[in-house]
Amino acid sequence: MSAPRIVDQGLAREFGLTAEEYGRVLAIMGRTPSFTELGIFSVMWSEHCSYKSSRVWLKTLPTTAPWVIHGPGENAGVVDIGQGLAAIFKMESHNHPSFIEPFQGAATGVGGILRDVFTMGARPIANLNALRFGSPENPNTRRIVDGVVRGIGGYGNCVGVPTVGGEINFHPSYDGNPLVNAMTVGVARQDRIFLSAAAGIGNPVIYVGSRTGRDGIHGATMASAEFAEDAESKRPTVQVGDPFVEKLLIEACLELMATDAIVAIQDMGAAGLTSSSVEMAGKGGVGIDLDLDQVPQRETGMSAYEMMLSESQERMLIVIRPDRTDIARAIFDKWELDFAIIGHLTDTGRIVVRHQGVVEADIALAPLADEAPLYNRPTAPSPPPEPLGVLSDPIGIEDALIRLIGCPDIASRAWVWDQYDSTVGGQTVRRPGAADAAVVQVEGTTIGIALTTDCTPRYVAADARLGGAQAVVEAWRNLTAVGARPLAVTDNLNFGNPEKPEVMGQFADAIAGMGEACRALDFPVVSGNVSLYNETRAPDGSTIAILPTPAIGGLGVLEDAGQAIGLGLKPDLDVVLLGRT
Amino acid sequence: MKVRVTVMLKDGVLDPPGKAIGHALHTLGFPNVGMVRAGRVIELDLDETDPALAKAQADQMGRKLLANLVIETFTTEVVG
Amino acid sequence: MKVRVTVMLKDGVLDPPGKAIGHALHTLGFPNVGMVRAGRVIELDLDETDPALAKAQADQMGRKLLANLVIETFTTEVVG
Amino acid sequence: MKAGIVVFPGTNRERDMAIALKAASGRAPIMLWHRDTELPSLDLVVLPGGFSHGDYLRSGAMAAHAPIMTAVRAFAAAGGHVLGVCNGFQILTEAQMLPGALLRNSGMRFLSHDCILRVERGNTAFTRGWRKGDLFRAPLAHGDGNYAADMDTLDRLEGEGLVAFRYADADGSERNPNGSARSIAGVFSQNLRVCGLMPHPEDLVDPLMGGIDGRPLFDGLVEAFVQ
Ligand SMILES: Nc1ncnc2c1ncn2[C@@H]1O[C@H](COP(=O)(O)OP(=O)(O)O)[C@@H](O)[C@H]1O
Repeated sequence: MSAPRIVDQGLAREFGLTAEEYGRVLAIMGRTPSFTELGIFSVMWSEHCSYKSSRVWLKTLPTTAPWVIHGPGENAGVVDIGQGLAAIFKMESHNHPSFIEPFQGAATGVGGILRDVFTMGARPIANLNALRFGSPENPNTRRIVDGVVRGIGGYGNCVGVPTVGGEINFHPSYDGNPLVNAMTVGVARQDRIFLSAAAGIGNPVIYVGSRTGRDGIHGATMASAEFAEDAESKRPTVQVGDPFVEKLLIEACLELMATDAIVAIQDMGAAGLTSSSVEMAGKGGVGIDLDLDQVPQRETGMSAYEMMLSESQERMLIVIRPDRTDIARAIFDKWELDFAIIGHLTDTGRIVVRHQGVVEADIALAPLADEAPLYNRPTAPSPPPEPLGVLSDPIGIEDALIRLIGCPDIASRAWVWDQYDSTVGGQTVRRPGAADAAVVQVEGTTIGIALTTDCTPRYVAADARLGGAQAVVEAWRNLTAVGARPLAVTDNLNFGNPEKPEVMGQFADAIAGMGEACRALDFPVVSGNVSLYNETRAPDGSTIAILPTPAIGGLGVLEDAGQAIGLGLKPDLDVVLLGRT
Repeated sequence: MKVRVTVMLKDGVLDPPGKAIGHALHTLGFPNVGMVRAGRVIELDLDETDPALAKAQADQMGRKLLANLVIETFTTEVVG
Repeated sequence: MKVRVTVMLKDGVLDPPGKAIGHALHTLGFPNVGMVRAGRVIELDLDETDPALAKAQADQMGRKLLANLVIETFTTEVVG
Repeated sequence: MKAGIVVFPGTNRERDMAIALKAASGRAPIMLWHRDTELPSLDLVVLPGGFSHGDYLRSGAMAAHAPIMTAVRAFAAAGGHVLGVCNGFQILTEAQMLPGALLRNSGMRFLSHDCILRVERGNTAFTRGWRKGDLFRAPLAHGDGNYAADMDTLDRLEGEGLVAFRYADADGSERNPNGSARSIAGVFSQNLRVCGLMPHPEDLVDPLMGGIDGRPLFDGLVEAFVQ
């Protein structure tokens, strides 16, 4: 940041706020916001953080069941898996970063979803992913596939969490906008689950993990912006992941969680320090004072704006009991991670940010959350797909089979999963390729957790409601196929530009279908993520929306992992076909 | 002709290996080590006798393959 | 003082990254690339004003940690 | 059998190893921390898999300099048994407690799948559960498993019977997944008391996880220390 920019509507527009939204900022502030304050509003009100286009629809999904401990709203969903244990899981997208830098984009996507899960007190026990790439004929696809697969493996393998499943499709609509959805599942004791609502006026706020640099500033708003041709020039926003530090952070946080020190904890994900501090204080109904001079910094001369918006990876924010800071410091010293007290909770209901003796931001938290924009965007039925042609030249069963097996959407994925450590932890009962769902045993018990990711985007394109329902049903079937009782789903709703009524129509219909299926199967949605503005610019300058892709991550439980069923046919057994063909 | 392409991370990009190496050197008894940056070097034999052309080719290879220009920069030199 | 330590595999030690890069360059349309060797470079800021001492320290770091002398060799230079 | 497992920052297979050791010996191993400078009284020290210090620089390079390695070296010098698996093997070579080095896989990719190992020497504490020529399955999961050493070293290893395991096919012929010199998957120290290998027998000790091919390693160790 050189000379401070004048804050006005023009700057607000650059930050992704509409004129109406900026008017609302002015009304809340009662004055012109500072540069840093505008930055805070812009990221908190971005699509990524506020779900402003999707919230009205997400509310229609069923989210409860007797076994659901925490549904959407926390860092991840939590379900009862028996014996006093809970599975904690969520899926999250890193689509736009993975187009800009496939390796780092995918790697940091895995890192982010891992933090969402261990932040709640769970040791991560499995990773999955749902990937969509452009046409195999497109030369760029190979580079992106290679980078994404290396990135997922590079991060998960190093952290030591097995990658046990996933799915991959190819379609030209993803040419300029691949989808990288990563899912993590962890296990915690039900009485040791950590939430993010801050409490206790005066309690210290501590920062742990890596230092803050200038990486990824405005990543959250970028994640919400349709991909323009200048994507290349947005490159400096790339964040580099450090899975080694993440591994240390997992161990250190779990060690601290075994004490009674933590009041609330949240990872610094999109919009980093801003979203974590605003959400923690907001949920707890308290205020928060931050002293940015205390923030561990990797670079010199960082401004308040840069620190508040940085998306440097592998960082956590913790509200701690004041008499436990020494214990916490000792643990983070042991794991050689940065540790700093950067603020405390107040009774003002405001976030106050100080830097070098200047108050850089002072915002009432309630309106920042409550008056966030909420859009019920117009929907229109998406055009029905062109009818499939009648197969004019039957090619014979054998040739058809060969063609099918060779088709990129069906061909073996061994090339991919061979690069993912699927056995680390020593609990993987069904590895990739071995069954319709992966099965991982919970260490020290006989409980098996079955996991799958599913979606068939071309079905959703053909009929969004049925396609949304189908994705849920397929996940349910894959879980039951290994003998598991399906419990709940996480989702990752990847769609195009919601300001286009046909896209919004797909979105609404897909959610309606998912909801119907989830209700019918008693299979609630306990966490998820929405990624909009997934579009590619065609050579002629027009934009093409991706195929609508509501990826479903399903989780089920087996009381006895030893009962898990696999795919392999065994000799001397009968093969029975169920259902009408 | 032999050329050397040296690839380093751009300033400001997090360098996990550099950080870890600096840390290890401190513990090994080199307290006066400050910032450490880790990079890659690629040495290529080129069937080319004109140093200027060799360097030009190396530059092209750097841009096309050897460096990831999103996060890295590179330099080239003719070394023999 | 800034020093640079360049670590290369010893001659005769198989170099999978070098081989892969050479292969990729051929496919990318650089037919005149011969042998390729890949190595690492580590740039260190040293709190030291005497170039000779800085280099001596870098040599020590190379031996102790930065290179694995079973398979690698290294060179050091003061670069600023 | 009293076993200790060394945990470095970034180690991630210590729990797998603990499960395997406990299953064989009935006794939970002691977890040791990389900054410890002394070892308790032990029969066996294990350096498990993972990415110590992120494997930045070179796999195992920084861990080889950890304070505990001085104690591990002394333990081995006094005749103690040390097992290094995957990253543990890399650390043992970096610490020069085992010959050679582990380079990037020849295919330049991380590999994760089951491989078959051929036992090249029985009658050691580590291989007494097998006989020479036995084949067994073990998951491998590594990016830097390409064993390298100069010709003289390789010839010496072969000559002195210090090759522990080779990658093989189901019929016992060599099959090399990662470019390792002479398909070597694991080696012994001169006195046969230090053993390193890349694949993970500890991840195949339970029928539920796909088999018990790795059990003879741990059962054999237990037997060795009973006598
Ligand atoms: N991206 C991926 N990562 C890990 N495993 C994958 C990935 N894609 C597919 N797999 C695995 O490959 C197997 C077959 O994949 P897929 O064809 O999508 O299965 P399904 O028959 O359920 O549609 C499954 O075990 C799946 O988990």
